[in-house]
Amino acid sequence: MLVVYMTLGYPDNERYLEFMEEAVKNGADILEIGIPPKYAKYDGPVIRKSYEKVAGKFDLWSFLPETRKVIGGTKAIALTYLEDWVQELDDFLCKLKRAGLDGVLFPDLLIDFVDDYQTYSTRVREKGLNNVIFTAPSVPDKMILQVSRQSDLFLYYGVRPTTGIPLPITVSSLVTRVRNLVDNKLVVGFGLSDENDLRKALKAGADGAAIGTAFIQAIDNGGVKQAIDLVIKLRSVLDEF
Amino acid sequence: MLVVYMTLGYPDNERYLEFMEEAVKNGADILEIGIPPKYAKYDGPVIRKSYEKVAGKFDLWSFLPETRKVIGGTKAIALTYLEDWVQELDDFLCKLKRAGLDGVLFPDLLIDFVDDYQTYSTRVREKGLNNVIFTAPSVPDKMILQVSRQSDLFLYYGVRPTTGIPLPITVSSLVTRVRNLVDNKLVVGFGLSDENDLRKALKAGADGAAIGTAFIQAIDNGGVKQAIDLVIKLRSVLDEF
Amino acid sequence: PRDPLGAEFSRIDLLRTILPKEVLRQQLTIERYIKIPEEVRERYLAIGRPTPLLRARRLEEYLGTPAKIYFKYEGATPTGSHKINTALPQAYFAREEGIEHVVTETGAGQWGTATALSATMYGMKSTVFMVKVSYEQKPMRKSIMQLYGGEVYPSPTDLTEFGKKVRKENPNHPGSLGIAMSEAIEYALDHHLKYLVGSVLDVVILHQSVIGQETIAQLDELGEEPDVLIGCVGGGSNFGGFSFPFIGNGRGKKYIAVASAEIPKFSTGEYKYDFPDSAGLLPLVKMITMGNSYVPPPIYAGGLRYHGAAPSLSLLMKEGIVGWREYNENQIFEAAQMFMRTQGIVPAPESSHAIRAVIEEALEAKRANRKEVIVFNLSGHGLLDLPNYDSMMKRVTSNEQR
Amino acid sequence: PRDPLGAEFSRIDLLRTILPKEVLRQQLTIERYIKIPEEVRERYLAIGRPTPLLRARRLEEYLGTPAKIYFKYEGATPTGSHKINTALPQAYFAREEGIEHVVTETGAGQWGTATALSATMYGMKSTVFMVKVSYEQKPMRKSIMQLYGGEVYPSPTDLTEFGKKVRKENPNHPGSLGIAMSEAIEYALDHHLKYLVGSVLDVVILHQSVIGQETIAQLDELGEEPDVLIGCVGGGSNFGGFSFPFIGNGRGKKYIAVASAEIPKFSTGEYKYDFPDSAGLLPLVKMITMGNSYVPPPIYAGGLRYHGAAPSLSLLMKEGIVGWREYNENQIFEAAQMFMRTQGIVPAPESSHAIRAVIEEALEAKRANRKEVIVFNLSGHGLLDLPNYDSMMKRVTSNEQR
Repeated sequence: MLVVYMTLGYPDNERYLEFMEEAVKNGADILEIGIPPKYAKYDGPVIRKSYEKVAGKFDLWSFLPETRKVIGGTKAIALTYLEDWVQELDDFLCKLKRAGLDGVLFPDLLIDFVDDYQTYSTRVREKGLNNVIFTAPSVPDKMILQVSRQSDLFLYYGVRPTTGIPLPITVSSLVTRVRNLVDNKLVVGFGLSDENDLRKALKAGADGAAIGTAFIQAIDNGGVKQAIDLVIKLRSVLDEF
Repeated sequence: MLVVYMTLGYPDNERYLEFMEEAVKNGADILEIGIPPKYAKYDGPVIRKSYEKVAGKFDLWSFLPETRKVIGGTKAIALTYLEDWVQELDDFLCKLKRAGLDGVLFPDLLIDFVDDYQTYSTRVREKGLNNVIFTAPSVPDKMILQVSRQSDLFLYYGVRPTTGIPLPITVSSLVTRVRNLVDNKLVVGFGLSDENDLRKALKAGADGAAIGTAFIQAIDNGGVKQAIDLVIKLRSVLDEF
Repeated sequence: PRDPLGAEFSRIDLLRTILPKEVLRQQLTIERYIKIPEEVRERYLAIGRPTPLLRARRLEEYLGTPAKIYFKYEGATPTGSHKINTALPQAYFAREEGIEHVVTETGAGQWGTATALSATMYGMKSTVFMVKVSYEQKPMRKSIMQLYGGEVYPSPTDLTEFGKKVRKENPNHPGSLGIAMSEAIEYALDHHLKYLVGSVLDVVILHQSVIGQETIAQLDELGEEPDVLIGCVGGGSNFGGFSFPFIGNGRGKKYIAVASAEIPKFSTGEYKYDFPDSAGLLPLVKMITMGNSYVPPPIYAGGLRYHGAAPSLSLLMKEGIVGWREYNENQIFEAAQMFMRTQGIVPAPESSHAIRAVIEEALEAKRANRKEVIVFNLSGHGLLDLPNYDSMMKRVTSNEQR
Repeated sequence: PRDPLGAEFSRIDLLRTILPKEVLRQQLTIERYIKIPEEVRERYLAIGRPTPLLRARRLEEYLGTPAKIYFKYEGATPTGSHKINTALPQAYFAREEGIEHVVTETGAGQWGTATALSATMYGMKSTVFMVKVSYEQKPMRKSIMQLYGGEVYPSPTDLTEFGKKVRKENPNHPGSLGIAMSEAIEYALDHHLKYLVGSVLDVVILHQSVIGQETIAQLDELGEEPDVLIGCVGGGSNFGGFSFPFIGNGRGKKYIAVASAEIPKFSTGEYKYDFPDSAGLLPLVKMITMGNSYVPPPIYAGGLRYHGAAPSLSLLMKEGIVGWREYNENQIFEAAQMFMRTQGIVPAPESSHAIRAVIEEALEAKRANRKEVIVFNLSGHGLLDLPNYDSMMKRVTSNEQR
């Protein structure tokens, strides 16, 4: 399962849409759309910079539906911080649904709203959206097991504490642990673009990977073409398994 | 075996002779006559003071024979430091013999002349004198055994490092050790006037005791009479065994 | 960990540059147990590990308590505290990476001493930025680092841009742990050296868990089941290293973390994201904290002059698993003296905080006539803190005379 | 022992007045073994006896020697040296006699520290006359004694006639061990207190023999048979306590006593009757000595600034059973630094003399390719001697720069 992340409207509205369209054509299973937050706590410098670059370049609720037009029936989920929307959550979720998204992933749900995560999950589902839950190595076994039952589409497992920085970790043991705990489709993310790491994760039982920073860097370096080449390459790695 | 010590000519010539005579009558087995040395290294303050008091009050070689006149056939040995006579030893020994003494005890023989003790012992015996050897707890077992074979009359065992000072020691174990080593008559001395200590020494196998400081103190306190009372008392303790 | 809002550079990325790779990997691990490399085990043996678990029988008698009191004596290591337990593996991992020179900062000097010795033991150079006022007031600490082969500089220095800036503003600046840390990190970056970290991080507590593991084995050998576990808290590494193996294995009933009443982080601190360092060079972590700009008063227990508590410990306290106490200097001096006179060991002022809590627990057990087993971590000896005790003694005596 | 010629009072009799009776009895005993009283064994356990026997594997590696090097680490006791081994029984025997207050003198402070702690442990007061120049230069030593509850006075004082006399002649007299000892003895006599004795006497070596007894048991447990036994010599109590049990039981082939080249008693001293103390208050004993009026130069290894060697040790040296070495400060600093950097422990400057001999033996074994077992007594740590090492370091460095 290849989950392709892109910051909404990056590097500009046109190329963003071009990338999304091509990504689907070249093997993306699910799209993850980054909505710029006020404070991207759990993102690395590359994604943070991408947020800064697009800030103010579009109206969220009029631009977001454009994505659906180019990706056809492919599942698309929004990635954004609950912190920004918690005061007006129902309204936000309704708007997302109307904008054509299939689900939402709050990376801060289990970290900063742990005591109420069930309430929020329920509200997401009540609005007819898929509730994709983000977990991490620091989440205790018992809690991973509990939240896995409330995660739709797949369980997102961020193996590093931040995106896009290749901090040294032992991918296989990190993945094995969760694989043995849950029945969900397991998608591993956070610094997973390295082919070695990716293979190790898949070998350890992951069902897919979520890649983001690497696409932004590819677009920066060689435009949409280079980013799509990466989609193709990652697809082929995934297909080995 | 009661060995009675007195410093030659103490407290004066007359009373010295009176004490010696009475001591024999009241149970002294052997008399030990202290010849004032230059440096009474291994004597306590009481005996040292007695030496100082008599110094210069008589001519050694003319006064010494007086003792024999009052003690009859009782054995008498001289106690003096080899250090003082080592340069003219043969002459000294001949004079001792002529003065009517039966033997000599050098308290410094094994301490300060240890490498040559056999030579000196032989020379004492060659002059027809009894060679009484002084040993102490600090002398190694092997050496005590060796010297015991060269000691006449008895083996003198000084249980404390100096005379007349009741330093705390375990008399019984000190005596037992030597008793198990040697066949000689064993006379224990150095601070043995305490009745308890004396009984312990005898119980542990000593054949007798050499007493000195206590007689000097008795003379100082109550004259010859008091000293002789002490002889009588010690004799009775010894007779218990 | 998080990068702060609007960060000019990623603190998390910085870790990757300055920490030995294996240290960072262990920081991020989820393994329940990590094997101590053979080369580190050997050094642990060489410095006298396992440290002794001793019974404070004379203290028990003095207090007349039915409780048994045991203490793990980390002061038995050559550098006199638990700090060596993490300095050794960090130095080893740096060396394995081909590093020839490590750098760190030190306040009171315990950590710098452990770093200097560990570096030497693995054939590396070490540079230690020592808070200037300590450098001047604790010349023995400086000496021992130098004897171990460490280069010691009184911070702020002219060796870093940050130090130069501080000195320009105030040529007589006494320095601070935050400044020294900033200098050490800058120096490590500039010279492509690795930085060794003394507390707070999970990896440090992981290394320190050798204390608790050994204690469990030693108690098992004695056939004792602990009831109360007590330790003092600066950053939390000695407390965590000692108590977490007990907590994780369900051993013990009560865990007490002791801080200084002069730096009342448990009673007044907030549980929030904050910088572990004063300069804000490291990633934000969620912990009980007085705020990273908090200026601690000058107490003798220099190791407890820290604004926060390790995130893992903070969470356990927040969840009510670990309880706490805070004592002031008079209280800990009293406890230290009682311990010295009964057990002979001069405890570090930091460790005396734990001792005070032990005494109160033991007296409580006496009142309740409870035969409990109290175990505490005596994290270091106070032989190099004697001038401090001397000052305390004078103060206490003059208070008594008033 | 002897009283001197023309003595105004009997030194031997004085012992009876100032020493606890059982101490004097043990001094005069001929028993091969004397049981340690249960109450003393308990305290030995409380202070961490048995002290560890450690292998100096890193030093072996550094030297590339085929020899195995073990050391008995007496620095592991709370007062940091072997001195506590005799202070405890002496204090116990005093207490058993109903004494409530003991007195002694101290030079560098090790002995006074051990006395203060031991007195406290048996519920007695202690008064320590500390050589004034040490009192001023080693404030930490003074502090630790006070923390243990000892009264410490800089000698010469006005508390004794002897002290007053010295001060009258020279109000700024820096003091000496001889003067401090005289004051302590006078003070004990005047106040009907008991005096504790730190070295030289057989009874002290008897108490210190716990070191050697433990070492033999520990070596046996390791299955090691020692070849060379090494220790440093001040008065001889640590060396004797360590080596005599080996010598007496025919264990080991070579025994090396190490002194300071600055106080060259082995190479230049005479074997004769001499006073153990400078003031001549104690009985004469036969020993290797520089003369009791010898004024030792001010070296850092204060514990080796003694004019003689214990009579029993002197005799063994005279008989050729124990060999000797003498090293100067440069040589011992080198050895100390090598030991610190390989093993981590900061040795006392005194003990560094033994280390130097160990290094030379180990290098000799390397040349001869001899797999011998070298065991030495690390009689104390040097944590409170760091200012001394600092001075040595500066001097050595400045020598190198010339």
